[in-house]
Amino acid sequence: MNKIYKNADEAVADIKDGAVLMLGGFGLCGIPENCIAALVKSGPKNLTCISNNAGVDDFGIGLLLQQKQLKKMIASYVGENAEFERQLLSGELEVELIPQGTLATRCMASGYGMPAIYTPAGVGTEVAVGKESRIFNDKEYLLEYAFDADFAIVKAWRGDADGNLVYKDTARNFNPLMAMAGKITIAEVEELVPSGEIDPNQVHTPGIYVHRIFQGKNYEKRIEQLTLTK
Amino acid sequence: MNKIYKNADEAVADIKDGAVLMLGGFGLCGIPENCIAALVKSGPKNLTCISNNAGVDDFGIGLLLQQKQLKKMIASYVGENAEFERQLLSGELEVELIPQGTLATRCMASGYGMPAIYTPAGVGTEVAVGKESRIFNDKEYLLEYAFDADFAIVKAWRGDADGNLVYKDTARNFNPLMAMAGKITIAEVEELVPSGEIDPNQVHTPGIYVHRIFQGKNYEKRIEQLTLTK
Amino acid sequence: MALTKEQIAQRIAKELKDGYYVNLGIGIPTLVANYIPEGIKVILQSENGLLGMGPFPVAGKESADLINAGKQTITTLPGSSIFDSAMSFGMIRAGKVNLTVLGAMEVSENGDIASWKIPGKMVKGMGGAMDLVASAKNIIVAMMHTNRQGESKLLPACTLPLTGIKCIKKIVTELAVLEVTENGFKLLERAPGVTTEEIISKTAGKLIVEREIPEMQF
Amino acid sequence: MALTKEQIAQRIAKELKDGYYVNLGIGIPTLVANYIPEGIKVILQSENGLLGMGPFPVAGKESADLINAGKQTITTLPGSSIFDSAMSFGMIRAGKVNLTVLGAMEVSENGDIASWKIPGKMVKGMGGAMDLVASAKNIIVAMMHTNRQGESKLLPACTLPLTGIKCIKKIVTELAVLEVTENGFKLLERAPGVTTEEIISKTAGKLIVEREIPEMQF
Repeated sequence: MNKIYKNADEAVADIKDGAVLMLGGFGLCGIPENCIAALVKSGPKNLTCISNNAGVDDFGIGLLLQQKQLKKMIASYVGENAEFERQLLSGELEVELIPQGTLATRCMASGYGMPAIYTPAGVGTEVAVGKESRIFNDKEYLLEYAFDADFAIVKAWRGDADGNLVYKDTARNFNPLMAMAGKITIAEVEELVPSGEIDPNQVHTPGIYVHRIFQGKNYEKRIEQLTLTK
Repeated sequence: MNKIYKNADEAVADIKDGAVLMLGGFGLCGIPENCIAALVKSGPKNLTCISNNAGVDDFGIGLLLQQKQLKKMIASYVGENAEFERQLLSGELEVELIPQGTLATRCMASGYGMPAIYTPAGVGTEVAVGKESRIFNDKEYLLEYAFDADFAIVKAWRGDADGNLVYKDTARNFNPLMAMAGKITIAEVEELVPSGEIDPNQVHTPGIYVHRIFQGKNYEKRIEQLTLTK
Repeated sequence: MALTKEQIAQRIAKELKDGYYVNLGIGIPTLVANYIPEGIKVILQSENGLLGMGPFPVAGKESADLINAGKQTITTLPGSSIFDSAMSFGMIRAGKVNLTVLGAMEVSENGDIASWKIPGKMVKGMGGAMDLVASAKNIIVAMMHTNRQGESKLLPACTLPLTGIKCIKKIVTELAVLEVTENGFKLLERAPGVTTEEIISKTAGKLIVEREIPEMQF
Repeated sequence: MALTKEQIAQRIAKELKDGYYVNLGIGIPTLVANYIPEGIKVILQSENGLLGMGPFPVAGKESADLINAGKQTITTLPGSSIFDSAMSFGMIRAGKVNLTVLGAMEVSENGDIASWKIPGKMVKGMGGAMDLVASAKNIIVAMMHTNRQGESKLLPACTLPLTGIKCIKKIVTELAVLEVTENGFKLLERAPGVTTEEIISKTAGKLIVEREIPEMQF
């Protein structure tokens, strides 16, 4: 059994045109920088991308947008990206906006083998249009389906040879959920350690969910809104 | 804000006849020993108890069975308890046996505000009788409802004044799930530490789910099947 | 005189109670954290996966791995916990968060809210707002009473795409504190020096003025 | 000669492949861990919340906090991970566990299994078995070919309450290895020295014997 890949190029090499990808992160926090760079290089087109945000113009998923590699974006918030807005308004890019909790839970449902979940988010709004709804205990819920992604690409702080992952602070966000949800899950980590160095009690993503792991390099870890106490 | 209680007696004092309780643990591993002892002392009757197992004759939930405090037991496996079997066969005790994964997920659903979940466990068996089923992607699933418990009583290894909990090894099991699911959640811990001593990244149950916490004492931590490598 | 944004936040902070878990949205709601009353403990939830959000870091202590839902650098506090986005919205959906404060473009007299989209003009997405308003038991909207064109944002019915329905309980604007009741907006308090007449004139939805309206106290 | 329980486990272990995540039930299945082929890595899942289950501890190293689903004291290994029961059954339900080995009271020729209840006699509960059989892609049953009364446990249809339907793919008994096909049990291998005739006589369900049946190799 070997899950360790040399680098991002090797890990994403078989991602082809038309693939459905999940990309971890919230804003620019906890995004798989190395894999995104490798995808820009390898250049698959017509990708469907499931991610909470769409990066900024010159970083994160914004880099894939610049190269026009995306056919469709499924996200909850895309407000920091002018190129995104341009492609959306021009019709080049198909966009599905869904509530953030729904996005997260549809990933989890996939990793937990649950075909669908019920959530009240979006009831009475345009998000509910065309969706099945149901009343439980006098409250209305929408039926939302588990995602079906070819590849989940996540970023963790530490990982081991068995594929166990540990995240740091709020860079956790969607990463563990997407890690569970990919047919093939690729994890890039800041530090790849031998199995046995991570306390089993502190593993956030058990290795069973991770198929490929590599040590990333040159992390930029850009801060979107530097806000300081004076 | 004070979540810290003096001891088990104080923490369970308002549990009255007819209450629906969740009790964490798997077998005798990770069970809330102090709270069970306090419930035997305070003596509420006609309890409904949701727990994976029913303890053994003289320990765990078995102690509540001895005192005939239970009206109904909801569990997945009850094979180590003669008094349980006697009360069941005599009709003194109502029993609902449900698949272990269904039990776990119905707790989680409650803590995640999901009114119901779909699982294939039990399809085609007597577990499915009277339940709604549905086909997703050519596979049949049962609709199973979130639990509704008055009190969830769990045992953790460490806890802090904010109610954050950390479990040890497989004593984790159902505890974090039930901790999320109680209208009131009571946590007993082997070590109660000041807030700030637990790394936020290593919290298993965030304090928002925990209403009462106390440092337990005299843990017996009985081993059910001591099995050694010779 | 109309309240400043800081004063709106200050007034909302008076609604906080000891032990409350609170989610503060982007904008004015974020400022509420600066006015938590003395002697009570309030725990801030950030829906990107943090309970116990602390203040912004001092220079040099910022971390790209520690941000709030507005993508601002923040800090943790003793007793903080970190979790994934599914658990974060799980606790929101389960009603464990006691109070949600968020901004809005429009609120209707039956408690509907619109806050995420202006068709043809602005498409940012709903983020976590739809989840929050669908599940929170207690939601306060912090917003200006009118938009830039001077039109009332308290309407008989929202004109913009909705974020959630029948969910808003209270509204604090630069002019007034209002409760959403079965019969419409009920005026509870006036900003110091603002007349009931001005509030009436700037409220397009049904407004209930039952008695002499007191001025806000800070 | 009929296989011992250890030999049944040994034969099943030949089905293991490098990198497999495997859930082993109580009884004979547990013994499979002793026969993992050299040179491959197999990771054992225990449904009470552990991946990477190690051997039983040596005396003095046992911990009440570290047990397997059979409540036996066990150990972790480098690369182990611990999780709660919802995630444990989540990974089972999502089909991430490559192979499940469990015992049975009865298996029917269409792959139904009964293993958790004898009405009026025994009520232990299904534990995690219903979840496992409903979701695992690859399930091997390890059991005796007949019960204590000498009656076949491979039946046209199960007589006891079911654990799951149309889910069993393979059966290893003390006499034979059988595959469950659309047309019934297909005999694949005989235990050394056991005749095809004996297997036929002890199999109540439809048995397909397509060719000369080879003896098992260990």
